[in-house]
Amino acid sequence: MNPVNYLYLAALLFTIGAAGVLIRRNAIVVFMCIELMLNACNLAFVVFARMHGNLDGQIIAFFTMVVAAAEVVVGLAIIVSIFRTRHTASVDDASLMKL
Amino acid sequence: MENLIALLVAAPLVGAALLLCGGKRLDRAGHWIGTLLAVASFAVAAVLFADMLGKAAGHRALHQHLFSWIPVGGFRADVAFQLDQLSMTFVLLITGVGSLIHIYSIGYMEHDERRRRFFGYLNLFLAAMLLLVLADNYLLLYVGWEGVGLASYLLIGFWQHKPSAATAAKKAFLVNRVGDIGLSIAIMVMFTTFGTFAFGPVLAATGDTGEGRLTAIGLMLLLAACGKSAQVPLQSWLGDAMEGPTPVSALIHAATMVTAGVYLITRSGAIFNAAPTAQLAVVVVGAVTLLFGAIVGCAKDDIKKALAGSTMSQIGYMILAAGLGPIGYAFAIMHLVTHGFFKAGLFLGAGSVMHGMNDEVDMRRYGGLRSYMPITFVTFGLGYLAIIGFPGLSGFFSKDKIIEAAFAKGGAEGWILGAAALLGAAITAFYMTRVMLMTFFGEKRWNPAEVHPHESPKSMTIPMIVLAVGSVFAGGLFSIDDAFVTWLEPVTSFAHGNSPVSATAVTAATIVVLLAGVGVAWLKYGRKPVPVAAPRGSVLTRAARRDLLQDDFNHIVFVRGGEQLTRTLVQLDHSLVDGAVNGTAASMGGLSGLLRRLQTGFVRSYAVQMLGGAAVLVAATLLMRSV
Amino acid sequence: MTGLAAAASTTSLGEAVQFWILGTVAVIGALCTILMKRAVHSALSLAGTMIVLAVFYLANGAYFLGVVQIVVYTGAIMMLFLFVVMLVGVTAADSLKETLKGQRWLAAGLGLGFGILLIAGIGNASLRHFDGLGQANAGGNVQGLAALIFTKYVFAFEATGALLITAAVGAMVLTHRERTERATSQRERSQARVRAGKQVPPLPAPGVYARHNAVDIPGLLPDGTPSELTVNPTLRARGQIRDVSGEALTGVKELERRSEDWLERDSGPRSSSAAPGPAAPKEEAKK
Amino acid sequence: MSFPLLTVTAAVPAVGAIATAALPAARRTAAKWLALLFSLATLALALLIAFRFRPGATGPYQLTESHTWIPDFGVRYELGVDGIAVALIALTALLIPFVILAGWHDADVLEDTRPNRRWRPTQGFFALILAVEAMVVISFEATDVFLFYLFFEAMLIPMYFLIGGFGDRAGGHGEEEAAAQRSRAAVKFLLYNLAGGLIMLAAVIGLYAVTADQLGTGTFSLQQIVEARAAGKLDIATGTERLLFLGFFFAFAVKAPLWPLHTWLPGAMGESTAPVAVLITAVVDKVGTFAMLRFCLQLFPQASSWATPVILVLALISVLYGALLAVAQRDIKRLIAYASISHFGFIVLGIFAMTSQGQSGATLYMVNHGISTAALMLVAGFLISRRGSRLIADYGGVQKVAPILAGTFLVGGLATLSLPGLAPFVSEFLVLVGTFSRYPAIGVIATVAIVLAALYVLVLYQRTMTGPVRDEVRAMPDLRVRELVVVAPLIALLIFLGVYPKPLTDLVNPAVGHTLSVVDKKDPQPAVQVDAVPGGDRRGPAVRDQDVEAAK
Repeated sequence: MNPVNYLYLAALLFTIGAAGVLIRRNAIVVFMCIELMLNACNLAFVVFARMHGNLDGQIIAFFTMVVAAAEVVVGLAIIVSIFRTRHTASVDDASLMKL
Repeated sequence: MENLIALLVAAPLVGAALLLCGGKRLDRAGHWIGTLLAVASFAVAAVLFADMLGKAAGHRALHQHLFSWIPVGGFRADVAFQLDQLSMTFVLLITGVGSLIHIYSIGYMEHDERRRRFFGYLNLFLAAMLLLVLADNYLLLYVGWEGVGLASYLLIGFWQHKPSAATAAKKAFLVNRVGDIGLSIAIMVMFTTFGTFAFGPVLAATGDTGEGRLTAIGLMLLLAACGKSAQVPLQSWLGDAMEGPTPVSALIHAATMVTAGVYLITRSGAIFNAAPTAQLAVVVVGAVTLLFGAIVGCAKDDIKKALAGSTMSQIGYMILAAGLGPIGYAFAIMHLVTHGFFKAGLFLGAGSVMHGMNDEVDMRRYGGLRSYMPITFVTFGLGYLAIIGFPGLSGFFSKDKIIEAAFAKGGAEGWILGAAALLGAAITAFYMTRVMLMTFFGEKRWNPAEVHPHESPKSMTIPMIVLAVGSVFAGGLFSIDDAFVTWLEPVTSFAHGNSPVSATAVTAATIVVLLAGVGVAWLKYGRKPVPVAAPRGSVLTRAARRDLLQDDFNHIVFVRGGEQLTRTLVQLDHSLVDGAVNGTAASMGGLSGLLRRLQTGFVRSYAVQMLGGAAVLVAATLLMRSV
Repeated sequence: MTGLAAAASTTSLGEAVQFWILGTVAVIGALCTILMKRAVHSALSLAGTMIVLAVFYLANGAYFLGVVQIVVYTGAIMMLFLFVVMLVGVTAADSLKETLKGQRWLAAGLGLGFGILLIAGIGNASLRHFDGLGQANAGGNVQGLAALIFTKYVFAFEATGALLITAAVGAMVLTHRERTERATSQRERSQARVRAGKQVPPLPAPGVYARHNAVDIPGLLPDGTPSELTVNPTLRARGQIRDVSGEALTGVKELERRSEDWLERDSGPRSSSAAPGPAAPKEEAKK
Repeated sequence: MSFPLLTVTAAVPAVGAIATAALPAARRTAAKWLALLFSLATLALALLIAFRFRPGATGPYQLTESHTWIPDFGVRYELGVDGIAVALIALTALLIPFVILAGWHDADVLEDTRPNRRWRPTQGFFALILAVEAMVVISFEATDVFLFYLFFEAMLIPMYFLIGGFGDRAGGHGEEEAAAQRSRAAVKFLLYNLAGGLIMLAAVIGLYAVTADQLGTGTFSLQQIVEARAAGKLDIATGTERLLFLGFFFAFAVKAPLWPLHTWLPGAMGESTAPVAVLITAVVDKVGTFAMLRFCLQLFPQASSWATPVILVLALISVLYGALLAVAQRDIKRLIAYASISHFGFIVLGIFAMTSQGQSGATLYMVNHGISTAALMLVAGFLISRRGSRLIADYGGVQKVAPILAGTFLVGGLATLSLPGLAPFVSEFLVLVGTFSRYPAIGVIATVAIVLAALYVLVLYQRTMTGPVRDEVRAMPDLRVRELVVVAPLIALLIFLGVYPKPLTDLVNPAVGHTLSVVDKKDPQPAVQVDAVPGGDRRGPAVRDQDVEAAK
């Protein structure tokens, strides 16, 4: 088979993740979906690295992971503090943007 | 010598400033200050007059240039005075009669707590009127012209708590403003035509100018004159102006201000001479007005209104004469002066009568007053004889000359105008006799319990006597070998009209119609008693009581129409002009209201929008690459 | 080793088989992530997907990343998720009932369209030829990465370091609650209670007539309705209140009826008022 | 370089604004006096400018200052004044002290409101007034289009707060309703002017683009552009020039305001307090007409003369329209507002008549209208504050109880109807003559307005002041000393400038001449050449001489 299928897979995962972000209301799950999307991208990068025969793609994937880690830490912290104050983890309840 | 000219204007101006800004502390001395300054101005006038008489006829004109007023490009207006024989005549009349009326007012206004302000206004009027006749260019004349308008506005509305007075004042000012349009447009045309509007150059340059422009100027000046001198069709304000205190009516609305139109036309003689069309318009206006005023005068029962009507018609005579050109100017001015005397006298007499009758003005409630106020009766009587043109009194000389000149216009016009003038004389005789009879003769129609007729104080009678003397002898003096005409000739240029009918014939005719008028009046009011309640009267009478319906016409056409117009305009402004703006605003609001729906505040709906945007971008890139 | 990801535009059969099997697993895992009702299950299935991805990394010659994926991602980050889920409430399931109008359809439609677009993009991109990481990984994958990171990407690397520090501090700041005011003593609290006037005595204990006694069972009011007051607020917040079993209520009603007969009273209102009892906790859990 | 007089003149009120705003809430009276002090200082500086200014000197602008500001866009900090600017700066600096004095109690804290440390309306009111003054002054001085635009727009901010924040307590329907109407008026004012400003901004950028395209380096400097155009280096394509002209003119027409863009004025003037209304109509709006004269005409001569007919008709419409609507108003302030619309029509008429009389007249008109409207509006404000109502129908017979108030009101009114002897007459007649000499028909029609003016003024006076005394006004006090101090100087000035406007005309004429030369227009010559035309001031003595020798 042609390694390009990996890319199709990545696209598929990415789309699923995106749909999850849109559908789920639990902030944590939404977060997981974002992670899923990031991973999909990483897969794509790795495959591109293999395609071009240099490691830059892997480097990018690596950085993505690092940043993702940081982002998860902060994001989860935010979720926790929100939960503390509002006793809910639903993103719909944090709808103060409109007022 | 010429430096004195400014003094003429300055004296009353200072008086006005003092009295109007002086405040209450001047209340007790105010009227004396005012009178003093008026008399002072008269004294200066007398000095200048004596000096002028000392000079040769050709070189009597004095000129004083004070300062350059509005210098812009080719537009140069100066504050400069010019005192020639014409101005001199007016100055003497104004300051003389003015001083007398100041004195008269001291008594007349004695019980008015705002007497100080009254004298302030009187002084203001004197200053403005003198400015008017002394100005050496039309723009400065315009200033005086409006100034007298303002003074008359203030004085007509002096008793402001009376709504009628306030309305009358407003009306007078507005109608005058209509006339002012004429004056200002005339000045504009002059500026564009000659590049200047000073008397000297303009009148000198009329020769080499297209007649069209001159006609335009002439007609516009005539419009101005109509406004100021209450000529048809702008005469309607004069009757109401009688709301003002009687001295005001005597000074402003009989002797001086209303004759400013005559001055204007005479002053601009050169223009009119070169524009026959305009001249024709002038005579027509004059003739119509003299009849109009006379007819109105016949119907009024209010003594002042009757006199106002007569003023109108007498000024009609003057305008007519002025419209006749060089053959008439001198006589116009002459009649103006004599009229100044006797009409002022008549008004003061009327004032004296009202003073004695608790300010009753309805002649039907007078009667048999001659024994109660003899001096008033005599002076009023002399004035009466003068105005109807009783042979030997001033009115006779001046009016007779005008009728002559009217015939001398020649051709059909001459006959028509002459006839009109004669008819006018007859009617004048009629209504003045009516006034005389209803006031001083016949039985008492007033209730002795309420009113106690009495002679007025010295301060009022003396001016009346002086004026009576004037109205007896002035005409005669002027006519001694045409002294007056020769005096004015250098300014107004005099030409002997060749009348189709001989002077004696005209005089005879005048006397005949005069007697006829008096006779009719005696039959109607002298022989049988006058009813206190006014009879219904003929259609003409009823129309004349309403100023020949001219007021109603104005009301319907201008007042109603104007209100309608403004109301609709307000509607349009709100709905159309402003509506467009508000409509735009509203539509914007609606649009944003729609867009607002997108902002649900839910993160996930924003996320959907983001994904949509991303999808669009991807699609776009793909399309780009495929293209 | 280098056989994997050799310079070829086709892969070995083994890799193909592996791809098809594990790929399916990954997709299923992803779907489970977004479809599972409870957060824990989503987390677990996501972890599965990530492990599969790790394998794919290895298969694509990214040995280092594969390991990191397992260690860091699956090992650390997902565990972090699980902790938070635990913190927020394991059993706190959010109903999949959509509240936003048309959101689900929009999401599905857009997701589908987006996916199709992506796939189409990949499809008509010329990605036929693969160089493979043969010589790139010649000196060893980790060494290669290190060379790049510490030379070409050193600044980015430093920046990410700073980012990580900041993130750690930020997380602490966000989650750490500063005790601004002195802890109120018991005396003060009692005084405050008295001052407030409502609920002066201590809160009622949970448990119903000692039938079965547990902290998550609300005590019953005399009329048989369970009182929320009796359950620990935290449990209430998580909705982990076990509802009073039906027969207990019926028993209580029985008791009351008998006592009322004995006292000759009618029990119309009470029985009706007892009805909402079981429903109450559920609603509380919704919030 | 020499002492930056212009900058300082603009800076003093700005500093004053900051200082006044900084005062603590308790020091209300101090704030008032401080503001008054600064405004007087500005007045002194303005007079200094007027004295330092040499009307005859060569070059259009004097006391110039020029520094590079944003070199990348060729924006320079360029100041300079010509006669017109000097006159208007003097007017502004003159009016502000009176505005402050007249508004002495307008921003006082209501008795019933609870004390609040942060809430400082008084300081805000006077600070905003000074801020407006500073911006107006600098936009009169700016000879750099961008600089001008900046302050032309910035002016809106303080004005917005002045209109929306401070109303006279004469709403009629209670304070709530009044406040609502106020803010509506303020928003309308803001949006209207912003719209104009944005269109102008587009035109400004367009101008920059054109200059950058043709001169190599883009510039906003008015003088550079004019000179380049004169030298033939810059010649804007007809279409472009017209578009740019319209962009500028629209903004100025909104500000002026010209029919049909006038509808914001009555609201703004009606709802705001009298001093603020004076600020709007007598000071801020003048920037619009001034800018027409300085920027529209000088930057786009051809386009100006292309648009002249339309603009003249619009001006004529607003002359008559404003007067007619004024006649129909029931609210004193709105009446004055519509009267102002009519007067602004005259100003625009004079500017675009393109004759020296017209433009000098227009400039004089700006000054005189400022003074006369200030007099009338402030007295009206005193009247309204006494009775607590803006409706004409609520008054009557005031003249009997408060004669001085009535007298000053009448004088203000007479000035508004431009009675000869008072300042506005000079300017109005000049405008009329200037218009007539090139466009007779328009001149004649415009003359009708003098009757309408008399109508609305006299009707107003009659309804409010004369007639039987109404009970509501029976206890009305006459003008207080502070109010007299405000009104008397204005009236004195009206009379002085009416009798002896020469200083003003001497100041203005050269500037107008320069403008006309830029626009390349000449006064139409009279049909008949009269030998004695060269002026009274020379003819007078001549005649006198000949008389003297005649007398010998």
